Amino acid sequence: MSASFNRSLSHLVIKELTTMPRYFADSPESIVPDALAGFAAAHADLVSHHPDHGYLRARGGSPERRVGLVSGGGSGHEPLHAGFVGAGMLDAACPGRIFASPHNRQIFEASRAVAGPDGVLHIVKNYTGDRINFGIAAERLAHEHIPCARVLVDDDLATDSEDIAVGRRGTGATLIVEKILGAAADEGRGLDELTALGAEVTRRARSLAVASAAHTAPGSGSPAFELPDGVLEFGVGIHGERADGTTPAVPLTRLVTAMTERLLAALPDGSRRVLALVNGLGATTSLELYGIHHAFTKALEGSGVTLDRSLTGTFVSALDMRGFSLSLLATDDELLRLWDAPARTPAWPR
Amino acid sequence: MSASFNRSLSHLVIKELTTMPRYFADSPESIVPDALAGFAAAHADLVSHHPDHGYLRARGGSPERRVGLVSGGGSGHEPLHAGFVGAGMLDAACPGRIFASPHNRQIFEASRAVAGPDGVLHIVKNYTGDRINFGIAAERLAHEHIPCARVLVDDDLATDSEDIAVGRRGTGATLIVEKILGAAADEGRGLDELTALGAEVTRRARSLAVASAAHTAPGSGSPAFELPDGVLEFGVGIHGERADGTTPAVPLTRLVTAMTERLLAALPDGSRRVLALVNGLGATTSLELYGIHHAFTKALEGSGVTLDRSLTGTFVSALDMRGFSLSLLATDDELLRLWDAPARTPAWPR
Amino acid sequence: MPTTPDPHHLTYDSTAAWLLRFAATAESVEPELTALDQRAGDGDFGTNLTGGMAGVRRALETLSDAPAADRGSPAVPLATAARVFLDDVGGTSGPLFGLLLQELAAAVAANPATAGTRELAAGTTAGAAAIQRVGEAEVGDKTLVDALVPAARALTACAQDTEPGQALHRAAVAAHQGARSTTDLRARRGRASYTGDHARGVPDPGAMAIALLFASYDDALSALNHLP
Amino acid sequence: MPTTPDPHHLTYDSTAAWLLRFAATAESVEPELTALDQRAGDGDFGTNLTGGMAGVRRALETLSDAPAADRGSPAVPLATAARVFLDDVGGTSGPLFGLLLQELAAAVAANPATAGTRELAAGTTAGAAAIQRVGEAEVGDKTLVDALVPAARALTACAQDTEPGQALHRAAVAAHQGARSTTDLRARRGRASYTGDHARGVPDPGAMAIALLFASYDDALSALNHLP
Ligand SMILES: Nc1ncnc2c1ncn2[C@@H]1O[C@H](COP(=O)(O)OP(=O)(O)O)[C@@H](O)[C@H]1O
Ligand SMILES: Nc1ncnc2c1ncn2[C@@H]1O[C@H](COP(=O)(O)OP(=O)(O)O)[C@@H](O)[C@H]1O
Ligand SMILES: [Mg+2]
Ligand SMILES: [Mg+2]
Ligand SMILES: [Mg+2]
Ligand SMILES: [Mg+2]
Repeated sequence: MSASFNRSLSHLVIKELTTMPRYFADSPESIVPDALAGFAAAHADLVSHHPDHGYLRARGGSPERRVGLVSGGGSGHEPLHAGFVGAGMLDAACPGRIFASPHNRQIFEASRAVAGPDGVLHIVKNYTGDRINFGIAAERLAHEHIPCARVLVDDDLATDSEDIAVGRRGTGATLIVEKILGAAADEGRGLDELTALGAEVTRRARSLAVASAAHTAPGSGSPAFELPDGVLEFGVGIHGERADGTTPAVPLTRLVTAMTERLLAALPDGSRRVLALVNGLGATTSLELYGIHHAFTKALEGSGVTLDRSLTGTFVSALDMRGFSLSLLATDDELLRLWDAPARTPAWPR
Repeated sequence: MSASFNRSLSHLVIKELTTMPRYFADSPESIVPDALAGFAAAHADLVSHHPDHGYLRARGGSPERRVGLVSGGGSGHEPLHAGFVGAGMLDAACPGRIFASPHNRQIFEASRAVAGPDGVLHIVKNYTGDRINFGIAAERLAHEHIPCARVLVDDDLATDSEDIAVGRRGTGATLIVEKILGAAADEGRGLDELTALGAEVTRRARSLAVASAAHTAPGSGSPAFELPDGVLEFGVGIHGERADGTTPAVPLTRLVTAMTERLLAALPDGSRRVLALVNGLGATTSLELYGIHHAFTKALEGSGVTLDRSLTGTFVSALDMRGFSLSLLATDDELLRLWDAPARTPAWPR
Repeated sequence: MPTTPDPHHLTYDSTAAWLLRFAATAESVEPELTALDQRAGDGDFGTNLTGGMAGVRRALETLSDAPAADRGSPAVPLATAARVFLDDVGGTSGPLFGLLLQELAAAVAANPATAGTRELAAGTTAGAAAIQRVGEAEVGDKTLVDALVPAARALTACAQDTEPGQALHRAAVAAHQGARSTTDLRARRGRASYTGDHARGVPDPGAMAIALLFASYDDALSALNHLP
Repeated sequence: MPTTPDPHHLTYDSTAAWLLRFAATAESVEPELTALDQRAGDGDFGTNLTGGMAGVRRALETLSDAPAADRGSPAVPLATAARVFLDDVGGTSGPLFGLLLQELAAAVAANPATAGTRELAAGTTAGAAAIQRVGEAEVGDKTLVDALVPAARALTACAQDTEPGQALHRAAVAAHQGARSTTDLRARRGRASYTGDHARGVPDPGAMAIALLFASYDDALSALNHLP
């Protein structure tokens, strides 16, 4: 670089150092609001942002819809949920602060705004904060005589244990639920029918995740935890939390094969057809994700199940965690039809 | 996690440790071929993979096309180029090993396969290895009487200096060139016209990039370089190379404003309308990218130029580098029309 | 047209005064509540509650500027407080208090002219149910439910013609007893559950605040303010 | 139907023999070439070249199994070698050698029956041009261009009826001189350019190999094999 190039930077004086090394932001508090403002501007054709109430809403959508679909949760999981607001998927998304539940007011206002003649359906990942805040919003909606029901997504196999009273976490399968319910809502189905469908999709979906490096904590700029070389966190969630277990960093094919076996064993008995989701947790490269796709496909073939559909990319992330989750859905023709239905949202890849 | 969960992992014995801590792969050599196999399988409706010759080819596409569009370069920049093979963009992409130029044979075979009646156009990022290998392929094509021309993309402002004999590097604007030339090729334009258009787009496009953390070197599993806290590499390329300059980590708005001023000053005189690209270098979170979008939009407004179009996401990456590039294209109605034309590829977001 | 105050029926002024008295009480015990949440939680409960009640006071003052005739039903102050807690108060407890207030307001609003003990019992019972639906805590989990459920039971046990002040007095006594009973429990819900045995020996601040709410209808009950 | 060998014209057998002799020469000097690239580059030049020529030998052996009548024009061995270098040889030098061979093959193929010095001159000139188009090196940049350009000039300077062996001898001498002239240069192209002054005092291995290629037509020129 030439001297003149460096000179031209000299007006960036050191006086005003950011408090967040590594994170590109003005301040910790500005990350989410600035991202929402940028997101809404970048996708103004598809979504609108209600800064007073802090939710994103789809523009347009199917006139057949009788039920509004609302999801939300902590920020840091992008493109979930905001990226899936739009025609054929969510009517609204409520982002909280990073890894923190949205406020019940956001959810309440978003639900009021998008409720259809048959009310509103909440798609909630199973975390205490999300359950409480969506629950409070539901109580408020009941007082306004707006019918409201909930689909609780709890697909994470790593938290499937009698020791864990709060139940399995909600992770990658949330995307699958949002897509399928979006398509079903577009067919004009009622609240009860959609709620039952959501429960059925959730029953048929399981996920498992592994990480090779923690996310960068926005405040400190350092990794949220340190992993020794050659060790993977096995069974991570999507909040950068440590898993209870680690596993040696075996070659990918072995790792994916072991994960696939566990996932298949957890599907409803007799599941022979699946939809497979390979999901990056943030900093996992596209090369790796498609390598994982390759290994996952081989492992499924080896198990004799039919791979009906697949999707690979970064969809449900944990900031810049280095890791991935695998999800399987036991499919049938009806679920595939809904999965294949068109959708137009900022991040839906088709 | 329950004891039974950990027990079920016990068959992952430590014997077979991977040599690549952090990278999810079977071996360093398998990263690219496995990713290509997975990519081709995941997007079998849009692309086909020719494993013997190592290139990806679009399925289908416009019958009007008279010129095949071929690009390529080192792997590690995904979704570039493979993700932009498909209707309305590239006819073929040639991926090399990570950060290494593709072999001339890949390019030669891909070009032969997709050449139209008016021949083939190579879209080449300005790196010595890429220039040589595309050049050799072009010599071979000449021997087979296949017309071949080249568009050299050299948009990186950080390498714009008389001291740098090899010229500016090719970075983020490559995506813009590929999109616009794809749309123009679909209109049946000839080789000379497309070559001139590509040169014009390149003349009107400049980029600038900054990083807050290096990518993870696939071999060692450690960062390619260490940056002290509070310092940014200013003017990085897309190969994880260090920039010649650093800058204190000022708040984002200041950083983006300074970058915007430099970019605007480098556009052709009198440019008052722009297309803006915010591009993540790999591990930059979606929250940050949209925050950057927000700051970029404000800085452009402040400079009095009209923002005709924008695009924000991870498109031209450097493995899992933490950083971003900003690109500007001086637009006109014709370029916008081509930019807006439909495309269907694995990674084009519309 | 002002109505004659009837001690059997709630009025706009009596519910507003109740809430203002609760605001003052909360303010005065804020340090104690904070200390409790510091020992068993994250220390913000006192701020959450007093901040919320300060917002309620401001909202009621705005309402009071209107002529008395326009102030309407005794449900209005309760609904106003519910909105403040649901919309603007942080922590787990803020919106949960909002749910209780929302149910009290709804029960009173069903019979605005004759609302009394029956409506208070119905509203408190519905509030406890809503809080349990949402927060999934049972009695014994060391939360405000440990105070609210006995309070609802005490109100329901009152004869329908009991004066509201008398009924709320009984509710306060039951709630306070429930709150004190949390002292020796290990928390199973809420943030305090993460601190495990640390919470033993410390009564739950949310439960104490529930007792204070019922006690605040009647100034004479200030004895309860002496929190452990 | 075998044709009478005419020393003025290239034949299948003479170009094949030329390449096989170059393969043997390259093999014998591999350690020296490797040492040169170690001092000024990344040390793989010797392997790239000998690996490539071994591939050419295998390809020619396959061709030689065919009856003599089917072996065709003198361009065939050159085109075969070009394909091997273009397709399968690594490093910067591999495909660049392929370009030279491709141009030689094309020039010979234009007049297969009477190809001789004129075609060798045309092919070498075209090869140098292609390599310069692609690699953008000038004479003096310390690359194989420093040997190839003088070789092309020497060939062009020969009378058209010069025997190919004679002409290639002159090319070899010119190329060797060019290669030796790189010794004191600082590299400006290729990987060696990154090593800066380290390369001074070391002749460019690619340029040496070009000299060897021209020298290999004639066994008698083995003196050249004594690389510095
Ligand atoms: N699941 C729950 N159900 C009912 N009350 C709860 C629950 N979780 C916590 N609480 C109450 O909330 C109080 C703490 O409130 P606060 O400090 O505002 O919340 P936070 O724990 O989020 O900081 C506790 O003292 C308890 O009474
Ligand atoms: N731009 C260029 N033009 C012509 N010849 C070149 C160029 N760059 C390198 N070379 C030749 O390539 C030789 C090195 O070849 P090799 O070791 O195979 O390549 P690499 O440098 O890629 O390892 C050098 O000795 C030089 O003669
Ligand atoms: Mg607290
Ligand atoms: Mg708190
Ligand atoms: Mg070398
Ligand atoms: Mg090399």
